[in-house]
Amino acid sequence: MRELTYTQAISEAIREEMDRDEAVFQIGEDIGPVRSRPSLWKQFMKNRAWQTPISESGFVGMSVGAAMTGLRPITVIMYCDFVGVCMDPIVNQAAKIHLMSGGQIKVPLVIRTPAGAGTREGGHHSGSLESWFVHSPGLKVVMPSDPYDAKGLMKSAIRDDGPVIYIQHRILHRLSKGQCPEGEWLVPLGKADVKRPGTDITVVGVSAGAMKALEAAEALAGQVSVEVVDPRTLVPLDVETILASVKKTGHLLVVHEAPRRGGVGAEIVRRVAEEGFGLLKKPPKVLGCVNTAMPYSPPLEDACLPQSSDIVKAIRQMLG
Amino acid sequence: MRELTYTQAISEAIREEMDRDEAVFQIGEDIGPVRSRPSLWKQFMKNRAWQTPISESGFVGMSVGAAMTGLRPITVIMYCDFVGVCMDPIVNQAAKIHLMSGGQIKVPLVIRTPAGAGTREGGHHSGSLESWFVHSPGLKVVMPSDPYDAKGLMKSAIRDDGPVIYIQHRILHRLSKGQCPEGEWLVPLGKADVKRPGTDITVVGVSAGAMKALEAAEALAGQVSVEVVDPRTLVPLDVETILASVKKTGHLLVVHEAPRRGGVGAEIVRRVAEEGFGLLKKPPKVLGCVNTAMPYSPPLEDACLPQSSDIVKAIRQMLG
Amino acid sequence: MSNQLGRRDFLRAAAVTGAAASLALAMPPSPKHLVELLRFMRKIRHFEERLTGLYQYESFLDKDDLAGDMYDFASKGIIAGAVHLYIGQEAVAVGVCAALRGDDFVTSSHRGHGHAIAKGAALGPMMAELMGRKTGYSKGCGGSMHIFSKELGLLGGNGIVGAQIPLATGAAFSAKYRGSKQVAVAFFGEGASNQGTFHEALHMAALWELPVVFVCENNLYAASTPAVISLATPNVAERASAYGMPGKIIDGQDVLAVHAAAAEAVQRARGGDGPTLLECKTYRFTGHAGAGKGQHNNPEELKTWLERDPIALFEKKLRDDGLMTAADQDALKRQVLAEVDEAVAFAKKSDFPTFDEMPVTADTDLLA
Amino acid sequence: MSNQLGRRDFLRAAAVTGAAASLALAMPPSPKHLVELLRFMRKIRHFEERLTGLYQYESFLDKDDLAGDMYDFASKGIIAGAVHLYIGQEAVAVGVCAALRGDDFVTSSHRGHGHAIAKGAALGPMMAELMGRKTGYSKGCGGSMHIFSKELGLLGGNGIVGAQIPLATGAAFSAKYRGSKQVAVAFFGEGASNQGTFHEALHMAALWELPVVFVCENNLYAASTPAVISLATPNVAERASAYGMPGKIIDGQDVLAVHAAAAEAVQRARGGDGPTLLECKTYRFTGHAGAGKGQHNNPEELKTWLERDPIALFEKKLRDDGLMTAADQDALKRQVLAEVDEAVAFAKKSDFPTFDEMPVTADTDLLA
Ligand SMILES: Cc1ncc(C[n+]2csc(CCOP(=O)(O)OP(=O)(O)O)c2C)c(N)n1
Ligand SMILES: Cc1ncc(C[n+]2csc(CCOP(=O)(O)OP(=O)(O)O)c2C)c(N)n1
Ligand SMILES: [Mg+2]
Ligand SMILES: [Mg+2]
Repeated sequence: MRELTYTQAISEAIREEMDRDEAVFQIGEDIGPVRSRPSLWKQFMKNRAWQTPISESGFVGMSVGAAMTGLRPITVIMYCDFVGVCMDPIVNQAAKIHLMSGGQIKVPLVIRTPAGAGTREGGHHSGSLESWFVHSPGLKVVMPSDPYDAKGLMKSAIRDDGPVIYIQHRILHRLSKGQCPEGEWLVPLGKADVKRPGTDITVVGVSAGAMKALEAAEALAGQVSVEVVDPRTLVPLDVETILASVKKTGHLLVVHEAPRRGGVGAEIVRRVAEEGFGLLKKPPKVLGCVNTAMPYSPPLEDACLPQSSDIVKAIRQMLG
Repeated sequence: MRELTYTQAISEAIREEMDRDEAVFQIGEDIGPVRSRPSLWKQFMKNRAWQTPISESGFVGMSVGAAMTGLRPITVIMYCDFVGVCMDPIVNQAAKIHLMSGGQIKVPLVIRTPAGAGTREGGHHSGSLESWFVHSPGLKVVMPSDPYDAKGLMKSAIRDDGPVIYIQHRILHRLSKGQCPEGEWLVPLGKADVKRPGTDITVVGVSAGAMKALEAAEALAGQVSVEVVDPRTLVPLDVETILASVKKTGHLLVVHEAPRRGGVGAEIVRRVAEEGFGLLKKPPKVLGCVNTAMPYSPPLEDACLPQSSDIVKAIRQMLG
Repeated sequence: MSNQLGRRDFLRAAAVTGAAASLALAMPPSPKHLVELLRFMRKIRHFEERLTGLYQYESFLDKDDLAGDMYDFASKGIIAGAVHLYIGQEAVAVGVCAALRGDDFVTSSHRGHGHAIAKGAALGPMMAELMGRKTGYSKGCGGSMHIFSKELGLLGGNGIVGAQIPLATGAAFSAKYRGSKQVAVAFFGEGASNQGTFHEALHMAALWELPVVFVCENNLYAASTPAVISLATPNVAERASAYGMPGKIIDGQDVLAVHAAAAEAVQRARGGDGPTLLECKTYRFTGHAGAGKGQHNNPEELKTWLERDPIALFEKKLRDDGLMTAADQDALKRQVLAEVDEAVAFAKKSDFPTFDEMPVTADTDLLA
Repeated sequence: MSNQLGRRDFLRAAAVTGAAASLALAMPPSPKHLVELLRFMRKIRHFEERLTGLYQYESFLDKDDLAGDMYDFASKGIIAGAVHLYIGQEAVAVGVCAALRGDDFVTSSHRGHGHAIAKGAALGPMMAELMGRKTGYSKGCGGSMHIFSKELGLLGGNGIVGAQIPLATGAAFSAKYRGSKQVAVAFFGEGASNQGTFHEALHMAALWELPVVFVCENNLYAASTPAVISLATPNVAERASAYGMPGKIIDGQDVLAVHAAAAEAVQRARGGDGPTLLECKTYRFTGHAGAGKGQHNNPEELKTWLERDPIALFEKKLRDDGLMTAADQDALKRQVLAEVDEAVAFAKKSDFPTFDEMPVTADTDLLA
């Protein structure tokens, strides 16, 4: 075992998969190290890192075309908020071509995008837009919360034959470290992980939400036994693991950074209500960002985002 | 009273509001009647209909700039599916500028877009993307299901000082007719309408879902007493009316054409579960499109969309 | 690396019989090839004429409508949906595709029947797709705007104006990455040249010298919008210079002119010298959508363009050059009409797909 | 109609004291105005230098990182977030804004402090915004990238590269619609010229002859990406011809050259003759983000550009022309530094906004 940071884990996955399959390459803005034009193509063939102009809808569309014709691009959208300029190639092209072509054409594409708030970057650099993708059939959606999952899920995403949206959290880049084995491992798409077992309440934490839920669970240790479930992938969603946990605890809290309204918390509540009716002893609750654009000012940003102290408070209220 | 079609009702609202306020104009593709260039600007000043090149992100962004500086654009996206090319000016600009400017700048913009399936136009012309907008704080979202609401809500949308997404349904364009008063009326944003009172089950029908729910209610008349609630606006959502209905019936079915996964049905279920826990006697249910791109073939399209017969079946199952 | 990748089976077409693509290597085309060009133009023409008959048109246009459907079509016929005809523009698809190899790639627009047929699509599965049958190219899941054929290198029509331009650019990127010497072509209208994707894709193609040919079919209208009020400058070709790319204006009614320009651009692409923008001046002879039954934009103007029917012009040339007689041409037309009959019969007797046959993978929670 | 609308109060600035905009009508500028140009350049320079000191930089760059943050900045200081400095480019903002009226509109980018100050923004509320205080231009809700001032016609910086180009075009549309004779300016980098929004907005501006000036600041880098690998042709100005619009290349280090070109373009716009694209060749003297503390793209190249510091060049000219002495210039610098001190003091003693003061309307279900 050794310690890896979240980004080291993702880097390692990408490097290993590039070694394994020459169809895998990265494309996006500022991903270096291509620095000078004359030797550009040659460098690219060596480096497999293709630094683009600022043209997201162009290079995402190109990635789809490349994926349709035998390559396996890892396409980087520098901040999740920027997908507003390139939703079309993601949801109308990548996601739909398999069905629209009658199953002939696969689009093995990973779109990798850092999301999340907490860095005081304001309204255009703090978004978490997973629920747009969850609502776009044909896409898989991955949101790891620690280095082990980050690596294993990235490898599965790259090997998947369909388009996968891989959302990494910008705070976890810096804060998340963990013990990891040497060598390679895969984490399957569609399998949740119980990050901490407990008996009193189920907290489903998405991405940094899982980290914050673990902090809250720790803060409540000895008083409340909190089970923290990390879905890891939102499509496919491992609803069985969530239902099993709720069956045990009778209480459900979902935590994510995206706005509550129309977020994946609502979708998880729907699944539990439809498929696990009667398991809940009290109303479920979703903690998400307040329904607003993200303000810049640090106290406002902190107030808008769910913090681990908010989770503690919510748990106390729900059980109290 | 007189009969209006759904599109006549919308047209009337636009015409009246244009007469009322010279800052109101329409902009979009193929909205005529500007036909020849030399007299273009003059015609425009007369016509207030600005026919654009196929440049959605450009003209939506321009509409935002115009709305920030004193105009009240009604901007047309020809099919809801095409918003993939212009989400940025909608969700990052129009929706966020009020907050990001510290409340200084308002964006009184209506984005009007026909949505919906049922016309065998395949994967790129059948979408209903309201839940993307519901999840984008700063926007209001309107989806009328009949001519009376269509007119009254359009007028309220135009007079609103913030950005409003007005989603009209392409099947209702042709099928929906209704008795309407002469003259002008407003329907407030944020007020649901009980389209048919009942006591056994609450069916929340969104847009054409309301029409189909009424058909189903009629088919079940005498056997099951179905209450059909049309939220009319999804943001703000009139959750009180929904809760009051569920309190009476104890059963909740939500019907919309967007895919079930991550749709507004999930959001409505969340609100009811959080705020009306204990009111439901049985599991709630969401009927939406199957989680797939829309196939072209008529039997497949019919099978993927919720039909009024599916509503009847679901109601029987839920109560049975 | 590139060689190894190149040898993998990435949409490399098997021997595509009957494909216009098989004409590729003849430059200038041989007499036999010239007749094939004509045959392909007729295939497109008569295939689409038949669609008109199968489309049961209903108009919903309300002259005072400020708010409804911008397009005036609907059908309860055996062929439904938005069916955009290519009639009048045949010389472009055929001239360009005749310059391609079987394994080259094509992306297309909402108006894609002509490109598919010119790239070698058989009329039976085309017709079946339009009738929503499981024998269609896309198993009935695509429809008129989404005809794909992996083996023909047909990467689909597209319902999103301009989206096909980056897709073709990406296919060209892939060809270059793999060292496969394939070329990609994007077909699109002058309306699409106003989309951001046009700018972004052409620019990156030029920057990275990708093997792609951009074929703009300027038919003077984008739905109801005349080019004269939607293009700031009359020629789309001139936009190429913004990217340091060659741009050429071509008579899109002259199949040989199109073919010659395309052959040069394809050679340039295949040779590693980068992309070209071709603007083919052409005209659609029918309304925008509704399988030819909707209103035409400008019936007066149409009359003068009908005099430049690409099929009539080319037939005259073949007769003038003594390569075909009127009787030969009549026979060819009958052959094609019979092929269309067969295609209709094939499609009509094909089954509709069932819900369970939809090509979706189990792990995507279809019903969740 | 247009007159009536024009008379309404649509962001018409009140008399904007101290705004560079007040220089507008002097062409060629009077000696007094020239000194004001220098003052505005210094205001930008010293305001931003102070930001560097207030930003507590931490680097997270990992040389082997294939997967993390592309940008290397973070701060736990009194100023946080992504702070992009304008130092080195001051001549562009000041030269352009000096050609504007107080009620003209400006949209800006992520690198927007210079544009705001040049359009007349006071340093106190600027600094307060960057410290997230409620006395900031955007009440602390915007931050570095989102400084708005309705009365100055400042329609915001933008965190989305290229998004500001259609916004300015729309403001110009509005001015034309209302007959108000206002002009709009969009400031953006050469990197932004690769976005689809550039293409779409410039094209529509040309098509509709809108009163807008597009100011591309080509500082040779877009974050870590050199223009030499991201522009297919070296000059962004050449793209203007694709839209039939004039495009000009200007020495962006020479405030008078910028001002002259801008004055001409603004006059053209205001006169109803349509848009212009100006490409100002310039250079940023600091790293991309991190308030000047991040790594510079190319320290070697930077050295040669520092010799063309726009402030030093202009000061020398003013001395050479006998309009100012070194002592005058030193005094001016001190005045500006004192103004910056005041701004910092003002901001520091201002309160943070509270959650309840956030400018949201009750009907949007903030907490639902
Ligand atoms: C992004 C997008 N915007 C608008 C449309 C609606 N639309 C379909 S075809 C068309 C006109 C296209 O014109 P052009 O590109 O010239 O092609 P043509 O129809 O003339 O072949 C429009 C506006 C669309 N399908 N996609
Ligand atoms: C749509 C979008 N893509 C990417 C980014 C990330 N980003 C911020 S600034 C920048 C570089 C911009 O370069 P340029 O336009 O030349 O402006 P400069 O920074 O040189 O002033 C990038 C890529 C963004 N903010 N928005
Ligand atoms: Mg056209
Ligand atoms: Mg730059």
